Amino acid sequence: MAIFYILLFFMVIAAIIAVETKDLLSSVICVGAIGFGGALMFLFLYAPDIAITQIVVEVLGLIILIRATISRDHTFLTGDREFFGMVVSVAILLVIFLAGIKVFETLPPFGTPIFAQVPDAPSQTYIEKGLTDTGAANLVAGVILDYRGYDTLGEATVLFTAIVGATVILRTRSRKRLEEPDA
Amino acid sequence: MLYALCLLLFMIGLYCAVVKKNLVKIVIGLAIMEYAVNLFLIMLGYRAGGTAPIIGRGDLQAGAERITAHFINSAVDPLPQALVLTAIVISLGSLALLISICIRIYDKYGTFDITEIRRLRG
Amino acid sequence: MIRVLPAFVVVPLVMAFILPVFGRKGKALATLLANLVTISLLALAVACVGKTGVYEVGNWSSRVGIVLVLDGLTSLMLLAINVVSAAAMLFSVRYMEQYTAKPKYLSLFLLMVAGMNGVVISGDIFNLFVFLEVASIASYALVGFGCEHEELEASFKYMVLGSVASSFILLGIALVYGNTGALNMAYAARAIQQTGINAGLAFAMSLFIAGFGLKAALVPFHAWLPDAHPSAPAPISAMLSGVLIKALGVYALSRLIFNVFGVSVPVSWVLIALGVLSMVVGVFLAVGQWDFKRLLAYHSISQMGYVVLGIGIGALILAKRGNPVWASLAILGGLFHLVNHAVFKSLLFLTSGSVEMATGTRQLKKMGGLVERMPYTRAACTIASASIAGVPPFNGFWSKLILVIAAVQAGFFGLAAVTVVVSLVTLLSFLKVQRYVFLGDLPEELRNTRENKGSMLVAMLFLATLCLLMSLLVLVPSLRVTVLQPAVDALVEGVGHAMKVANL
Amino acid sequence: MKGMTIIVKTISGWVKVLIFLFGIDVILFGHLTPGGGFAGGVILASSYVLLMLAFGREFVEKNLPIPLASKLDCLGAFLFAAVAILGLVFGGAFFVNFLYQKYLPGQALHLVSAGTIPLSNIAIGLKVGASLFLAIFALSAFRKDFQRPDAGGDGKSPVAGQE
Repeated sequence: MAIFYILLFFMVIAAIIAVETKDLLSSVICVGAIGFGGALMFLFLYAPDIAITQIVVEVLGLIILIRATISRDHTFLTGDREFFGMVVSVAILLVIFLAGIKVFETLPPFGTPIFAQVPDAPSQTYIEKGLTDTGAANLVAGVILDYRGYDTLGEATVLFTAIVGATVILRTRSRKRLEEPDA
Repeated sequence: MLYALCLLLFMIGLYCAVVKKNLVKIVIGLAIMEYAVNLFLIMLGYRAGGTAPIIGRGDLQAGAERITAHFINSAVDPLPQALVLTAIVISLGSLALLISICIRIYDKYGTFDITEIRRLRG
Repeated sequence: MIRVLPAFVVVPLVMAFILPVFGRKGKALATLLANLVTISLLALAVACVGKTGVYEVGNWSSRVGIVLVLDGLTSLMLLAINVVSAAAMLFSVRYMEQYTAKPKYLSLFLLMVAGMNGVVISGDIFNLFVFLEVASIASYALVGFGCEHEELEASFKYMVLGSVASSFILLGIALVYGNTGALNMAYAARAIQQTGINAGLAFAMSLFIAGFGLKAALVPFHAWLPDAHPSAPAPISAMLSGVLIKALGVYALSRLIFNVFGVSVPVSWVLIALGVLSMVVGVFLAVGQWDFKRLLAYHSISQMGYVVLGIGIGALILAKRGNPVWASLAILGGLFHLVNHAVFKSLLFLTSGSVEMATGTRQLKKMGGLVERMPYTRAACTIASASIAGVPPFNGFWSKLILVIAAVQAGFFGLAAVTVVVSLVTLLSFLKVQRYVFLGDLPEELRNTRENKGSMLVAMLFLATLCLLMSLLVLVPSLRVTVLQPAVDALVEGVGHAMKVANL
Repeated sequence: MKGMTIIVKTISGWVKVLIFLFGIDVILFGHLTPGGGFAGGVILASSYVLLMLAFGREFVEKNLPIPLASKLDCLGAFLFAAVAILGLVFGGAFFVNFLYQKYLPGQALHLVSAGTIPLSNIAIGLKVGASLFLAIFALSAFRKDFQRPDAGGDGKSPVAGQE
């Protein structure tokens, strides 16, 4: 249990540094720290699938982020937006945060998942019948590719869309002259 | 309490996305928000003293292809893990698109500072 | 009929996966294929009217798998989405010749259509989120399609706010799952009925209102819309203003409020407040605009206010256990205005694209006297302007009339007055458009403008005809009963509807 | 840029193969052990990213031409959709795991089991690998245009005076 607190504190501190540091490159590196801290956390939360995916996605995401920051001439930043706006937004965020803390009391306490308490939760079926229903020993693979395969189609589509979008945004010439049909 | 720390992480990300004026900082804020939500979803499925939702040889009863009661009573929730897998890939895709827009903006305007990127009124 | 339900998603998806392979040579073929897809989807959507049913993906029961649901509201939304997408795609055939990378444009367009269709037919909260992301990400890329300064800036702003909204929605979904253990809407609705709305679900509800409100650009969350919608190419502006903000914002929000969480008095007041704010603020920001497309974008905010107001009044009457007849009248007004707005606002954006393509400018002050040069565009624009301003024979009049009657019946005389006043200001604003674009003196440099012929004209005339014919949807009882009334009933039946559909 | 020193090049040439094989392993055993199409696909893409860092872009483009990667991207997405549609043809509903339920049950915990799940994993791995490779390549390609920013760009604000 203590390990979760340590890791989460580590992630929160890394996040604060990432937000507040003036140097963009160190900020990006702190994001990497959050991501790898998250991957460790996933591992301790018995989610090895997510841990692997998080690590490899983090590596690639960091490369993409560093790609954006490196070789840009002024990576050092100058201050925040207007002071007044900042105070207002911090106050709003604080209110949401305080409201949110109350909310977590309605969830089952940490360590006792909801599906064990609801009579007909789908997760119970996945665990009991997953192997016979789908044949996959990795229940997560069974869920994402069989029970909820339609979600995964959407997810693959999101990636496809994003990459087509990125190549569209990065093309060098976007407009051309319209060749007039009858002139 | 762990949930609250997770929400704190979410709020730090939101703060960064709303208040900061550097494009890359805004992207970083969005990324932090997504980490926080993913972590929260996985924590919802955690079972104290549980096992990963992957069936090994030891979880099958000898002879028959039946899963042991121990596994059924200790496996963590596989559904949030499936959701988070989806969410991670979605956030990677949007990160790639966002960064390409950022790079293109830098190319056009020569700056990452959002206060200098004001062609549009309002 | 229910067997073809996945086709709404799969056909455009598969075509979108194939299209980027076509290079410069296959451009004509790619355009033809994309048009075939949108037109066949339109035919399919028409065929789905009046049908209901549940499709279990992968033959898994609704408890463990994902279900697709076809009910009245879904078929109405499918109709709106596919009408507008067919027209916009037809318009793109010639309009998008100005840009490079047309096959990729077509692919992104189809992905956006697939995403919206997926949102509308989904019966699972997380699945709704996934397809919402498909549609949103395609729209972010399409807003920046021109790659000029303004377009990239608008795209970035839109994408940041959209991603914040997505994070809110995902957090809300996580809270719903943590409280109910279910992702299927019917099961979640049943669990919420049993436990009642606790603090966690109320927080999730507010996250959903903020998230979907951002996607729908309701007033406190509207900052991105006036930048993003004008910056996109005209057919995409038509899609974004016409259907995207409705399918991703208003539809999803009302589905969750009415069918999953159940209506309550505070939420209804929030909806009414958002609606009135959007109506008033949007229209007054629009009055001062001199950029044609930006003016239209502000009017989108204002008109979305009408839709949300109608739905909010209905929710309030239902929550207070008032007369359900008036509730369904208010919701009818809201939903009818939703489809009307889809048609006339996309028509307006298409005409603005036509004008921009012919004259090369969007500034109202630089135009004038185009009535003799572009008579068809002018006719289409006038019909759409009359519709949006609520001039009697056109469709916009009837939906606004229903909304006013519903507001009066519910006792909101002030709201009814505001509705009428906003409508008058809208009329003024569009008189300005007519005056500066089509009437007045023709500037010297626009002497050689020519009407856009071919597919662009067909698309505009198609939508203009619909503007005239759609009044029949409320005036002819049999049409109203088959098209609009099932959609209204789906919302009025509330939480029970989700369970009825899923046979719980 | 011509890449890094000979030591780095030689080593990363080998390591790239190992990473690539690891990616294939993660994809193929995704239904039995942690991992799967997404993680494996990202690993495949990162093997090419390593190559790109060590040898430079031109070498990678020779190794895996961009049009081919683009086609692989579309092909992977199409294959995944095709597996789903085959479920409709053979199993009666979209996304039915028809291989497992009807034709090829296989034995639990063996490589050939779980029907269409390994097939979907392979399609997704192909798709994710190709598309992320494309993304990184497109992002790094843009660096060249940066040496000469747009008209009047030179780091100052080109915004002033417009409007």
